[in-house]
Amino acid sequence: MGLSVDDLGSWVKLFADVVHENAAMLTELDAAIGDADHGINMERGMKAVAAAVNEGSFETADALLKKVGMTLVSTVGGASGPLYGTFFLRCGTALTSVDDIDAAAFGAALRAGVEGLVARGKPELGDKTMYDAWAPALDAYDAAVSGGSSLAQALRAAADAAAQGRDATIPMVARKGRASYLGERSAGHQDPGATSTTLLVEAAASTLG
Amino acid sequence: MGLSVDDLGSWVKLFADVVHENAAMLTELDAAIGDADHGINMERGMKAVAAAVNEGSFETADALLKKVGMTLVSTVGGASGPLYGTFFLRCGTALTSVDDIDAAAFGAALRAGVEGLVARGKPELGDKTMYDAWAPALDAYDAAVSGGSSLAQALRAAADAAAQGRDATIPMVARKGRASYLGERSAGHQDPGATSTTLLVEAAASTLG
Amino acid sequence: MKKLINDPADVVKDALLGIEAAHADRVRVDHTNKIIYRKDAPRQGKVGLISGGGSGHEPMHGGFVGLGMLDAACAGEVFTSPVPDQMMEATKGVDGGAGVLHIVKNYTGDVMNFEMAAEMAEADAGTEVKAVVTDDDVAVQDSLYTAGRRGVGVTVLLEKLVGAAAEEGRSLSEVADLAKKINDSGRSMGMALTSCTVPAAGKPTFELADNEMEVGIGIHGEPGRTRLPLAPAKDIAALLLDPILSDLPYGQGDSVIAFVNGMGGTPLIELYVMYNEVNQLHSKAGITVARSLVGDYITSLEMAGCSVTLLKVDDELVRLWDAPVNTPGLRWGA
Amino acid sequence: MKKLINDPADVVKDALLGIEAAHADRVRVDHTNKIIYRKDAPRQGKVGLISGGGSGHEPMHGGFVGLGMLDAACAGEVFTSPVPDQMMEATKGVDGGAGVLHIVKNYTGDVMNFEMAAEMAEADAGTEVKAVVTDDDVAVQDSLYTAGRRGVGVTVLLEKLVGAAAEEGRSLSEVADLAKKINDSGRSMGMALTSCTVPAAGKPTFELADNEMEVGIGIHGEPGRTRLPLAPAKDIAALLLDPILSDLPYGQGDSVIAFVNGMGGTPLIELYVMYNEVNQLHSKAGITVARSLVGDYITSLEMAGCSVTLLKVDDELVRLWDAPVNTPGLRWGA
Ligand SMILES: Nc1ncnc2c1ncn2[C@@H]1O[C@H](COP(=O)(O)OP(=O)(O)O)[C@@H](O)[C@H]1O
Ligand SMILES: Nc1ncnc2c1ncn2[C@@H]1O[C@H](COP(=O)(O)OP(=O)(O)O)[C@@H](O)[C@H]1O
Ligand SMILES: [Mg+2]
Ligand SMILES: [Mg+2]
Ligand SMILES: [Mg+2]
Ligand SMILES: [Mg+2]
Repeated sequence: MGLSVDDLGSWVKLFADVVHENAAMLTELDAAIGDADHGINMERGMKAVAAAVNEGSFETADALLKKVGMTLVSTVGGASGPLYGTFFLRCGTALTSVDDIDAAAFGAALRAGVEGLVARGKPELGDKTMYDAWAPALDAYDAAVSGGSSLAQALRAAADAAAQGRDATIPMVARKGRASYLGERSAGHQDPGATSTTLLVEAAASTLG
Repeated sequence: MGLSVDDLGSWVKLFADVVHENAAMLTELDAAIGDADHGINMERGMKAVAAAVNEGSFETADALLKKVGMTLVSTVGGASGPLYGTFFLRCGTALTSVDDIDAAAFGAALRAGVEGLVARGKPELGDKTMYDAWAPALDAYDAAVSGGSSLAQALRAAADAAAQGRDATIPMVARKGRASYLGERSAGHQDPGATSTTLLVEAAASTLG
Repeated sequence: MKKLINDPADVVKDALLGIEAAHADRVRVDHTNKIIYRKDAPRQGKVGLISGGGSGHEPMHGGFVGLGMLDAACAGEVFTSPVPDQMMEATKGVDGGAGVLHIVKNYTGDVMNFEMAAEMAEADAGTEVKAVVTDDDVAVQDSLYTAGRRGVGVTVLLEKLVGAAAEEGRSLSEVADLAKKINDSGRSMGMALTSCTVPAAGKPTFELADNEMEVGIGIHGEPGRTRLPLAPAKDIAALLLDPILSDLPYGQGDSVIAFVNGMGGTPLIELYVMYNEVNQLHSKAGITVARSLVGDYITSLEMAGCSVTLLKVDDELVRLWDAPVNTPGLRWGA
Repeated sequence: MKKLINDPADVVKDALLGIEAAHADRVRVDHTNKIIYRKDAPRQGKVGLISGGGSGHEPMHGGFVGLGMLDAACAGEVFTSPVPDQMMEATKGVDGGAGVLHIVKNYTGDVMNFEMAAEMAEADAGTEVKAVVTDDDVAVQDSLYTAGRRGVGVTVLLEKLVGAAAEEGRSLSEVADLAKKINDSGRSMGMALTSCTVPAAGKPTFELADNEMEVGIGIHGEPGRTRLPLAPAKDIAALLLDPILSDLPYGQGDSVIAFVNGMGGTPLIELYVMYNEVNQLHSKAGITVARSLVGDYITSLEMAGCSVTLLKVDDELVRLWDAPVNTPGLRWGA
């Protein structure tokens, strides 16, 4: 039996806690190459998400994740709002009427979510955005699953790959988002969004297994 | 034979030099209890005075001193412009058609100048203004002269008394000028105007003897 | 952090209460959605103009709501684009049947949130929405593969000019085309003497030494393109104007609106010193200044610094500029 | 010292060039005497209104020259009263045969220089001159034996209101009486979050720790009456308003113009936060706000902080407030 609505709920709630703990760090990173609000934005959004998840009762995974997405869209603003919001909305849609959320189904949902994010922001690999954490994470996840790994093992592989992708943003010269305004000066700094994305995948690895 | 036009000219020019050297100090004092411009104001004015004195040739003492007064009125502004300007204007007027400027005549001129200053600014003793340096200086001067001292000795006595009057302004709570806005907080600071006045009397003592 | 605020989390809320109290004659405020409406919105038959963006740029945008300018402005958190819900609500609230123009500054967040809002508004209320995206900041190299240039000073001039056109009863497509033309005719560049502090962050976004300045900054306290030694106003004027002049380009015989903008912490006396320097460079370049604007109009909290914007104008734009405007931040002829 | 200037000695000169270039449609500048004239001065048969003072308070006074406000403003060095020669020249320059009113802020230097100017102008050109001295700052204890209270925020409101009265063609004595009445009906109080730097001095006039504020400051970067721990906007509003309300006093049923002024370095978003707090205190006190003004109008270079001014008004004053004004710093109805 695959992931339950509660499993996904605890994933999202853990992410809310982790964002809260790391908000200052995320804002610091954004101060260096952006406008010093990524942690503030994500914290505002995930606080609202945690409240919505705690209050509402959700029959299905897609209802839960769509609620998460809508809440982020409605509370975050900035670049991360539509991006994280779209990610969860599409994740949810992909799980509509999937009753057994196994490793394959969850992987497909993650990929659908990231495709939504890419459709919104048009990031490409190497642009120094959250996508540079997502892309390797998805690939590692799929490779693990097709290699016969469990959901837990696949998520662990994804989290490690996300972290590598995050670190790889450091030398990059940004081509998307605010950091792109800095040109060469954006090199040498870790991308805030790739950092929060890594926290999200980490949270999945430690709750969904 | 008493003071010549050239004597008075060198007094004024020395004061210009001394003000230039002490401008920063005077502005510092004004920063503490005023608006940080007394040195700037006096330097601007005395620079113009020195130029006027060097360019123009003056037949009489009153012509010279009136020119000094007019120049200060026209270039200084603030409180010190009208006050120093009026002082020199009245000094000059008092010397009109005095051909032998001896100790008595010069003392009378100084007193006339200070009376003009008092008529403008209405300072009283203890208000923490330049008048707190002028008043004791004039009294010491007159006492010395009636005691038979020479002009040089009288000016020396006046300079010492001015310095004491200047120091006496430190504990005073200002009742006139910007420093009065500070109320009790003005105590413990030396009055800028009393300080520049002391420099003026000092300059007289070291040139007119 | 030294600011005249209460809880940093309440800055936007408190400021909106203040704007409402101070300007109740011209605007009303929807505090739930953080929207400042022109008091008499929606105006039947008039194209509705809305803008919005992060807070901290006052008077932009809320201060530009009123006759001859915007019908509504959405206030986001400090330096953070508003959310689609706000923009959708505002779009519906100003729709007088002639459609609505979204005036969007080119920042990834603003663009994506306005896009989502337009999709929602069209699906939801069937309101016809067009958008203009301003991107006038020459400090940023433009390219197909990047986020492109930032929208800065031209946004203010555009809101005034397009506002006058909408007031004349022009159609949505006419107004949108004019907006596009204006954006294409304007260029800006900014610099900072100090950083600024996002209230919720509590400390300056970047540090600058006493002898340094940031050149090529935006309006979000971001560091600029380059850090240079502090220079006299005359040199700063050239540093800002040269890349502007060569970019469009502007030259001999062109007529412009010249706009010297303060970033929030620079006093007016310094802006006039800058305007004098900029103006002398115009004369040198043979550019005629048809109209000028000097002051704090698009700011970055308490940042000290300034930006220069040049907008090439023809007689029609000058006429629209002179048309009556009555907003808290910009007012004449009414 | 970080400023957008050239040689510190040239700040006033350069700013006057900038004002002239930016506002040539409304003002002309006599650079020799550092006087900003209304373009069409002198107006025959109209009482001439002149003011002046140290520079560094922009837009006051030069920014208030124009229709419905001042006929001329004399610019002194930064924070230093102009000299009598300037005021005498301006007095002659605006004399349209109906006499001239000098609007003087109560600072020893300003008062003495304007007195000398009036004596000279009357002797020289026989121009009839009256003076009003503003002294609305409740931070200063008033007394016969002191320099008295400072002229601050009320000066701005007075220049607007008296300007409208002069525009109506009232006589010099009527205008002077009105000015006196206005000064007697207004009170102000200010505070600072930071000091400011006189360009020629090169360093801040005073030092404030990050957790301190100065309360009871004037407009020359002078330290205030007391230094207090930094407080929320709500408490600062009470700190400024309470001494004002109890001084005149103002109370239940009074109608006022409420003016929240920025000292130069404080961004508009914070002034709106302050206005909201002040406005709530008005409601509590049962005071009706007939009109409001929020922004940087009488500044102290780049000082961060604000001042609050209340002016008790009747229907006539409200009518004069609403009358057209067209100056670089204040404009409506024209
Ligand atoms: N076009 C884009 N595609 C994908 N991610 C993006 C894009 N633009 C920005 N981002 C991500 O958003 C992050 C910044 O988010 P945030 O600071 O909350 O928004 P804002 O930049 O509006 O202040 C960046 O670190 C980057 O990872
Ligand atoms: N009413 C007054 N009578 C006499 N001297 C005064 C008076 N007011 C101020 N002063 C003197 O003027 C000095 C300040 O001069 P200055 O700083 O140049 O002018 P301002 O105060 O206009 O900036 C004070 O230190 C004080 O000695
Ligand atoms: Mg950001
Ligand atoms: Mg002084
Ligand atoms: Mg942001
Ligand atoms: Mg002074």
